[in-house]
Amino acid sequence: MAPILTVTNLTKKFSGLVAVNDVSFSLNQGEILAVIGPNGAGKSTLFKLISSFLRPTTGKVTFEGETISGRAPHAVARKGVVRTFQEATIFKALSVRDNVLVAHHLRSRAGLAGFFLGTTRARADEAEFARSTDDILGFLGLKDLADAEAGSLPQGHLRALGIAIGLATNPKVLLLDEPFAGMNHDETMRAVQLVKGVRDRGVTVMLVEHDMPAVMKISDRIVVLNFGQKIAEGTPSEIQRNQAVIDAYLGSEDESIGI
Amino acid sequence: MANRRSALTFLGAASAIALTAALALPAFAANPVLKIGFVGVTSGPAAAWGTSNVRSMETLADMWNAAGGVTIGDVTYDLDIVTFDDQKDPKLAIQGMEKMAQEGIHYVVGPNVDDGAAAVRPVAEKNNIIYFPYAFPKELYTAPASNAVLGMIANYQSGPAIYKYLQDNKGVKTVAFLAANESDPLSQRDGGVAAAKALGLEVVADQDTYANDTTDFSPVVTPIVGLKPDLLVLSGVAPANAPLIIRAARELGYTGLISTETAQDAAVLKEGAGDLANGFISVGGASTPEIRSDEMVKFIETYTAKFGEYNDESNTKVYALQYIIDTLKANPAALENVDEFKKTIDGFSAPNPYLKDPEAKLSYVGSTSFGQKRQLAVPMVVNEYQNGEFVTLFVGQVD
Amino acid sequence: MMSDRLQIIGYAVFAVVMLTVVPFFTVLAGRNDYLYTFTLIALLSIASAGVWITFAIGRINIGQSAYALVGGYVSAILVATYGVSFWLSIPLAGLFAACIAVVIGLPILRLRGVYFSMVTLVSTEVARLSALALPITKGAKGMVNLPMPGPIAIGGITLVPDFATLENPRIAFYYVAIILMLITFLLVWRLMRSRIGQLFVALQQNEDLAQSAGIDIARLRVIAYAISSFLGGVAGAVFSAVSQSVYPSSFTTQDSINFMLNCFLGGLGYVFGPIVGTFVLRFGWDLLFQAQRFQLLIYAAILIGLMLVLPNGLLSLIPSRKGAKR
Amino acid sequence: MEQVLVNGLYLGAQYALIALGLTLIFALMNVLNFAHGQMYVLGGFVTYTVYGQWHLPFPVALVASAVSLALIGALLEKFLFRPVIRRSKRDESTMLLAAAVAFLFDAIILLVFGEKGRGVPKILNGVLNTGTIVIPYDRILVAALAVVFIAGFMAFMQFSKPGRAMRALAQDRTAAQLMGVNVNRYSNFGFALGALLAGLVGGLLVAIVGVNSGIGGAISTKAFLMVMIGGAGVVGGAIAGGLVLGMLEAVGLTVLHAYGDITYLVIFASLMIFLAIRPNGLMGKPWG
Repeated sequence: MAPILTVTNLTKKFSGLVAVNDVSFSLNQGEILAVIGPNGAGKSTLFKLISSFLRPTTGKVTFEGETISGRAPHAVARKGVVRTFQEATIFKALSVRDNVLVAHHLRSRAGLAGFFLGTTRARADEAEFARSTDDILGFLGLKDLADAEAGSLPQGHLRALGIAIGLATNPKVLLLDEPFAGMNHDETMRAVQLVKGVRDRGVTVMLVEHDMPAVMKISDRIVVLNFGQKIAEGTPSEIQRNQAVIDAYLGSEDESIGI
Repeated sequence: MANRRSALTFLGAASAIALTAALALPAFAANPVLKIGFVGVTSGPAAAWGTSNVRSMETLADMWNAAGGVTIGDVTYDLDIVTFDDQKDPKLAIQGMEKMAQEGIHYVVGPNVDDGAAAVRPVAEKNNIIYFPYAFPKELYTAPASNAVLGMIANYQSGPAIYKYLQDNKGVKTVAFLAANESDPLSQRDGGVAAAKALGLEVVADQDTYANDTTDFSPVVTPIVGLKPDLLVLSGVAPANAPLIIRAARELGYTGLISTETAQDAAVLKEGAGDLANGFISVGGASTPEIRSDEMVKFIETYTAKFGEYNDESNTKVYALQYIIDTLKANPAALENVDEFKKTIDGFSAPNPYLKDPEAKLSYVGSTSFGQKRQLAVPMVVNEYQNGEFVTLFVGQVD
Repeated sequence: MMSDRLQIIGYAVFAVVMLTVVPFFTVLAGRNDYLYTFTLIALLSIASAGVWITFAIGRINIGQSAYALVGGYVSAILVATYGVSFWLSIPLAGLFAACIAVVIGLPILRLRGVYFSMVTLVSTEVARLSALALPITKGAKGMVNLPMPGPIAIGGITLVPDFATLENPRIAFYYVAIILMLITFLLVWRLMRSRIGQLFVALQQNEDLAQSAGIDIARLRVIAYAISSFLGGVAGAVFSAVSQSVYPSSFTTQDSINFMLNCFLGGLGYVFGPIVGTFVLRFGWDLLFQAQRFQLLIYAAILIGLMLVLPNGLLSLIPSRKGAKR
Repeated sequence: MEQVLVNGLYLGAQYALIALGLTLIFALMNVLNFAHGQMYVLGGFVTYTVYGQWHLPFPVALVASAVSLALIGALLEKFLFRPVIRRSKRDESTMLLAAAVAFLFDAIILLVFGEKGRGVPKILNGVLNTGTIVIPYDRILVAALAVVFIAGFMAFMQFSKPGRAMRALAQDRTAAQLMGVNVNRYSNFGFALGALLAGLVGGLLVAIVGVNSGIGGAISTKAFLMVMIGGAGVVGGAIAGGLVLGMLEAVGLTVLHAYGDITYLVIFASLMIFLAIRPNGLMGKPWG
């Protein structure tokens, strides 16, 4: 498997504090990679660096051979690297369908003026987006709720809608920010299946997560951060046996690696 | 849905109130009613300007109506003053003038500021309205404009007289100007600077401005006080600001003279600056006890009884309505036809009831400044504030 | 939510009424003053529509007066100094305002909430002070005695007569303002119905999420702000012709606040909110003219009352299915 | 130049006090109180009436201003702002309400107190003149009182129970509620306190600059500027913003006095640039 996205010597400092320190790894086409680590390990910062919501102090992120770090987030998304957000980040006042429809925008071939004038190309775009939206809503089990105001959805569906918004952009790499946080066991298992389904649609997935059992179940490979540095990388079974990882998690009291 | 119902009920009630207010007619009067309009500012920071206009007009109207009305030609009318607050907004000033046209009014006092006066011109000319602005731009009164009549002495008329007097009598050699950063005061300042230079005075500051909403003037006057001019001119100063500027300048150690070319109010000066305002020079109408007639005294008493307190700005503003009515009396045809009014203007002359001097006359002037008679001849009384009262320095005339 | 078809029919009826019935009856009733009131309402609602668009992207714009003032001056300078036709000066004034909006908007649109509001509030003051200080605007003296709009003729056929020759130019200005208003709101409605409107709402809801979905939020924000300012410029240009003058104080902070109030009062969720809000506020002021010195008091009390019973705007009285509406 | 700095400091102290109440209400309720300036004017007229007309001692007048405005603030919050916040779909609605309240106050003030500028007898006579600095004693007293009030307010917010509750509320409304803070009660209390501060500073400044019925809107705008410079919703920011604006005006008016017409243009334009560069002011919390 060829790397689709590569992180090279990535470092981010916040006024002297090093949040991410010289991290390198790569993401292979079609895999599910999880980034884990104790609280404050720098997972969120790394996540924002890759999606370009933050600019690295040094180092770079390349996607399909092209440097994407330092570019505007929307430009990175257009390249095919799309992130989701923690918790219920959706367009609350729009209907579920419109949430997904609007996220199709980067795929449009007609310009803004075209949409205003309603040109043939814009109408073709709209028709295609509508089809794609139906497809995505069906895939995520949101079809029946398509006309509901998004803000009124229950928690589980909100998470699915967040992923639907991500999928609408037709990403090559989907970055999921704690997709299982706050879910009970059953919900998590359903979500795990969902993420696997996303991968089966040909989308490479990278996720940042706390829920160890879910991570072990879902990931092809795992990268472990501690104090901003990468301390391990490997398959779930390798990570479970890695002494450095065990020490790191034992050192922090609030979490267990679940072995 | 109870919510929507209560909303509808509220809307209904509100419109009912508005309608009642709109339809409420003025009390029945024995005589036919002659409406005279006012469009100007009676709210906001400049409210004092328009309010003194409105109150002067209402006081005069009350006095005359109580005495049986005013007789123009063969008919005796009761006066009704119709007022519109333009909030110092030219857009509303036009709306106000349209309202006046709608009410069939041909004579309107106001607006109080330059932009409003310029904006209402098209409406006034289309609807045959003669209006009496308290704004100084010469374009308003110079041909081809013909429907505006300046209601007071312009600063470019009083300024030179005051500066000349101070130059001759108080040895003034250097002058500094201070103006609010707004159209009217800035224009007046530029006129004042030109006048001072023409007299050979040295202008040491002609660029100092302040925001009109300034409350504390120490930082504003500090640089000027440092220049130690003989005379500090407050161009177009709002009555509420004058005492604050005077106080700030005096407390910072300024010892020269301070003057302005607009009308001020002694009570405001007294409260705002106290003794520090002594020696402050301004322009009034028929103000000081030395020159005012019994009629004027009666006017002040009626005004005070009606509104609780007099405003010295009304010394000038009392004239507009007097002129309108007296000119109409001189030519009743002008009631419906303002061209008749314009014809009457040129030769008009009537006794001035507000001055003791039996020779004092009301007449239209402005030939020198505007090339046509488009200004009320108001006595140019230059005052000095002393311990809560204005004392006459000298009385001038405008032609 | 009313269907598109219903809305179009409703708007067409409104347009016909405004173009025929209203002028007919005001002239018949001899209420010439209302013609000006309606003209003013139409112009102010155009400017308010601009403010409404910035609301649609989640920005509270208290700076529309700056652009109205710019538009007024651009039109006045073009017409009076360079002899350009007034009709051509309207779009030019709008475009000039839009260009300034792009330059200013790029940095300040990064601000959110009250910070953006305050910067826009300050920009009104900057525009006023610039008009006072610049030589081309004639400073404090303002630009007065502007000519009336000239004729439009194509191939010898006079489409629009010279306003100076008209017996009653008020009715002519009424038509100019009303037609511009009708066009403006039709376009804004179309804009909000299109994908662009959906994108605007997405921006208003969550800029980060929109960005992560590949939407170029900086560009969209500037576009929205430029359209908004264009409308402000147009309104200002026409007003300078109506009053035949423009002063640094022709549009002030108070107007900026009023534009915002118009939008609020009509309802931020409704494209036609600004028309309704402007109409109620301005016409209310007009009716209260009889109340004389209690005018402001009654006006403010009614405004507060409306806020209490209808915090989501007057148009929220119209029943709507579900929450989604625009 | 010393004189200019003294002017700036003095102006800054009174501005800071004006900005405090505004920022408090903003921090607690996310309401940009357009009526802040009108509250200031009301406070001024109360002191004018009590001290200037009834000739009671100045401190009594100040207390009267503070208490009456606190009462007005509490009533406004309970009967106007709270219901509207509860029922409105968008936060901005409170802005309209505040603007309408500002209109209402303007109307009432004009009807009750008239259109004239008002002043009161000096509270202290005499001028301190050191040769380089000239400053009247009453200004020194007012500036000192302003500093005392600011310090008192900060101590109150820091050490008292209501102060701590309000700070928690400003930090995070939901979290504060979970921690058992009575949100309604302290919103009400905070609004009243904000109004009290406006009234207090209005009353205080009557002694120096008098009061004028139409000045409210301008005061509000100025207070907004200070709050923006310092950073919205932060007490320290309001104080810093007040001082900065005071200094800017004092220094700007002197340095640019030869170009008078553009002084404020320069101040405002630099403000826009500053905010574009530092979107949250000197120390504000980020929005949203």
